[in-house]
Amino acid sequence: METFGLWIAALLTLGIMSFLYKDNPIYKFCESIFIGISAGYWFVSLFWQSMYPRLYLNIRGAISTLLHEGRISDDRWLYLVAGILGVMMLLRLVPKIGWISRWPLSFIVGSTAGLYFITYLQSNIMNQIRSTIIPIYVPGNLGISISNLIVFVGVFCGLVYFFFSREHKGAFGGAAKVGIWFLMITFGASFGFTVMSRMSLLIGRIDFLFGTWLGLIK
Amino acid sequence: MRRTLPFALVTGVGFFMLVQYFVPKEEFEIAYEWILDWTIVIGCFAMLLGLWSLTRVNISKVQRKTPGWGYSLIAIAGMVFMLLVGFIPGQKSLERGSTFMLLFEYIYIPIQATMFSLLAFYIASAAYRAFRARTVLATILLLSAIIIMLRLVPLGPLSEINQWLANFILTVPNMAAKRAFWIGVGLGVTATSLKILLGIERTYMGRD
Amino acid sequence: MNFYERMMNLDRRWIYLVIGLVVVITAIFPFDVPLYVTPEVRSIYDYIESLNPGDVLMIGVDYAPEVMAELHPMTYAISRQCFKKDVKLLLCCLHQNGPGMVEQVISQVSKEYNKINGVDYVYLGYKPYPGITILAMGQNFRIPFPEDYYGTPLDSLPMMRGLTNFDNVKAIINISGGSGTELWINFANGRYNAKLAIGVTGVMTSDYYPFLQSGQIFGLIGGMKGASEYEYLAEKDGYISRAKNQLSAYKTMPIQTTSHLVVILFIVLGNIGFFMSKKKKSRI
Amino acid sequence: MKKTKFIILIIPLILIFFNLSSPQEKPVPLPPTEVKAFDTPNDNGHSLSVTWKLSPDDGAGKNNVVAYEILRAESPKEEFEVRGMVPSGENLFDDKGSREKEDKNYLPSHKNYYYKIRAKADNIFSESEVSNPAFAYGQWYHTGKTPVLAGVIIFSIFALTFITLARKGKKLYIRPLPGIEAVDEAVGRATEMGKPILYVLGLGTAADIATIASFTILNRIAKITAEHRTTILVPCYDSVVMAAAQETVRAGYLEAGRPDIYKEENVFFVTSMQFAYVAGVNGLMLREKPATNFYLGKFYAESLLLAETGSIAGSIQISGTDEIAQIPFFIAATDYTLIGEELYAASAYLGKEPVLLGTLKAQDWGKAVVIICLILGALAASFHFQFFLNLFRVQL
Repeated sequence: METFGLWIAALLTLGIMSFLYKDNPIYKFCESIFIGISAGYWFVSLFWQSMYPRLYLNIRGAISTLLHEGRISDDRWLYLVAGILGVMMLLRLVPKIGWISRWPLSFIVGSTAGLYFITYLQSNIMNQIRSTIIPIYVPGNLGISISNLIVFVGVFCGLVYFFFSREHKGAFGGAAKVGIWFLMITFGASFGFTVMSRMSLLIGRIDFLFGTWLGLIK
Repeated sequence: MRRTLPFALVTGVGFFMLVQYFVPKEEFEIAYEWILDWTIVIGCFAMLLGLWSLTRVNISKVQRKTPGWGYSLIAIAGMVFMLLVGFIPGQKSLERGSTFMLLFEYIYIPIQATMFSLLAFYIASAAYRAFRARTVLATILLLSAIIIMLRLVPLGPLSEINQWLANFILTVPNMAAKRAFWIGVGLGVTATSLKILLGIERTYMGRD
Repeated sequence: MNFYERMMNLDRRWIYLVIGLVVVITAIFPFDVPLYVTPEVRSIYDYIESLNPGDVLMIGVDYAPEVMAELHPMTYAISRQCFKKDVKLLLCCLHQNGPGMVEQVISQVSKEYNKINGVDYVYLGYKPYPGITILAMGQNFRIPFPEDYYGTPLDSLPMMRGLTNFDNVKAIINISGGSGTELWINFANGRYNAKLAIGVTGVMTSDYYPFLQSGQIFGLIGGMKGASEYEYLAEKDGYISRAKNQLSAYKTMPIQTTSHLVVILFIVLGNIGFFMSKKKKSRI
Repeated sequence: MKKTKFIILIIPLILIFFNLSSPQEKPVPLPPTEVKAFDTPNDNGHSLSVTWKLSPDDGAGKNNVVAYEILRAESPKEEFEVRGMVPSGENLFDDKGSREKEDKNYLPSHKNYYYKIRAKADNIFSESEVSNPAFAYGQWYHTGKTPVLAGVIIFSIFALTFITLARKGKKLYIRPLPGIEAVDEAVGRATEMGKPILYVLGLGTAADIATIASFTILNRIAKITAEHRTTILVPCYDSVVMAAAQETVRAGYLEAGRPDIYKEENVFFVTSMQFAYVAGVNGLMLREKPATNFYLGKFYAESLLLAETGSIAGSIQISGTDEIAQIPFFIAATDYTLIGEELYAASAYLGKEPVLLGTLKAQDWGKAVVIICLILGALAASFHFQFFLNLFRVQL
């Protein structure tokens, strides 16, 4: 099994790599298997991880309390609401009443909007303002003073760049330009930084092909 | 009925989520947890929609015998096979060593890792074709990228200067730009959420 | 079509081929990269070098298996260096999935150098609430850890005699893949003035340079790159050896170096082609 | 030489001697005083707090206190159980209980408890008097979150004001965004070539605002394609997103007056696993050869995989995301990139509806307020006015 699995893995690796040369039947074959298996995997794992424990086990538990203890008050019945909303989602497949699926959709979008309105205001605005409030002049430490000043100017100009309702002209335009320079430095740095981790991934694959599979690398 | 009630639901649930952030009381906490739980369950049901869509698109390709319909057949076969294996009675599919996980390990993982590693090639190609000093902005971008990449190249005594520059870039301008970026995104998200809550933004609901 | 124009329109598959060949060839025939060692890594190495036999160094290991590839090499290299120099080690773990990590390192390295538990090293074990644990250790190691990881009372371990709190260890090295680092900085250094250095993952690195600047930490090992620098130094002085496959981070550095060089070279070539073909055009 | 060796030998011996003999010699520390129990503020009603006055031997006097142990009981006469420990120098402890009745850590609301504090010096300790009784109850408002509430109010006022102004017909200027101005040209190109348009919503779910912002843009683009009778393909990563995207595209076709040419199977699900999704979309790009690709929404490592393949296929590409790490790859491999907040602004640009422009103006005013806060903050920090910094401190 081990060797067989190894060979399968190696052949699939080569099949995907062949895409670099051009689109070809072997790649298309690997791609189709990949999509099919991933969709199946996703459904099965979602079922066993969420649907089964959350919906099935809870509702079953609630039914058994009802039958054995005759008690109807059980929080777990609330999962029925989720189940109903879920079924409403599936009604999309029936053209005439497909609009019912807007209910669960609205539920998800509404809760997201309410939640993110507040969390982004807190994490992206309040917390960032707080960490940007730094003394521009630190007595006796020129280095820190200068870098604090640059950070301040960078945040200021970066924000100016994102203004939409004012023409980027004159001093305002100048600040916006400095802002986009700062952004470009960041994007460049981010690119340079990522090269290392992407190369590590390739090294990992090469290691697998030439080491684990062919035994050329010790 | 078709659009008013769903919209009332958006506003109702949305404003509740907003308000519960400020109310520590237990009842609000519990309701909040229920809402999150329900969202997950709805997502599980929606997965069936996804599977249906995937099957339908591929089956129609097979039926119409469009070029490459054989691959559609392979995709469906892979999916059905995985579903069958995932529901073998008496086997805990998500535990290590099950047939399901073996398939995942020997087929899914290597393809995924290889797809991911293609990025190494693409990064090189993007560097060659796109990083051209056409404008001041492009020049800044590529200089900053080169400085960061040179950290991994031995340069003798120059390494020290480069290291200093790289550290400076990472701790000063990088920090400043990221903050401005995040504040901007924060405002964008806040404004979009507000538009959704007020019902200004409701394209996702469609039209009759 | 002249040479530069052809260069501009080069089929991208040539680029793929070059980068692929470079990685494969370097992987099969590795070579020594004269790595530039950053001062923040060197200062940790040199400080441990300056310790005398019998001194105690503390290592806080706060990471889980997910970030093992980057951080394990640091823990290994530092503990090997210490044991070879007969410096004693005091280890603790403040990450819930970390105790196994420490156990793995210490059981292997102690065997290599014939070091005895309780005499040459003590592994305190894991405690939740990292903040309080660090503060309590600053008072006395025995408050959070009355016993070591293996269940022996600390007072019955020979090495722990005279070892009360951070004042009795030469320095603390915190190797961490999460937010625990800040607690070590704020509490161990901030409150008890312990000499502290840190090792962190690549993505965390840039967040901690300000602490280096302000002197709260005396050294910083960042990610795979930092780990290789440390291994590079340790190998030069014979603390770890290539033959025994002890250079897990440094091993990939030749490939990283050549592939980075190639990417930079591509940027340069692309620009040469761009400017030369533009020049030609404007002449006409 | 001999002398140093002697010292090396003798010092540990002295230390061993002291350490072994210490328990007998260490005197009992004085107990902490003024122990006060009270309900923990800003919580759900299952936590109590306790403060005390430090033992006179903590940091002064005999200076031998190393920690305080916190004990709790339901009545002063019952046996107290240990609830936690804090190091010396601290005088506040939050006794956080559980909300669940089944949990052994359960702490009911509206029930009295008593506390006692133990000052510990190694193995010996002294105990304080028993505290006043206190019970836990939940609050209606979290006072630590007031800064966020202020933010919500200020921002909502801006938004409502500018929406009203915009509705009244006030003209609002917006600066051009190259990525958006290219949309018409990009759709036109597809029509001329007789090739489809590919719209990728990214890896976001319906619970990502970036994805919802992308829906609005998708709606506008669908409308333009319907007018041009060009096909738009939308491969989806998430089933809920697929459902919403179908509604969105259908609405676009309806607005263009062409519901007859809308095809639901053009908005389809691929798979919910990152790289398998990429494989599917890449295959689509190479085989359908779309004239234009849009990548708007949440993107992670797949950004470059998609954009490079798209450029191999020779498509015009317009991208936008709020994931800062992916923007360099989009800039490198696509023709136009919307950076961060620009993605959220784009829907207003395409729609040109007054209400959407109004919120854009509110976003700008939000930035102006942030800038003012930063300037004042920098001044305050330079002159050590701590209070200003505290205005932005959110307690959770």
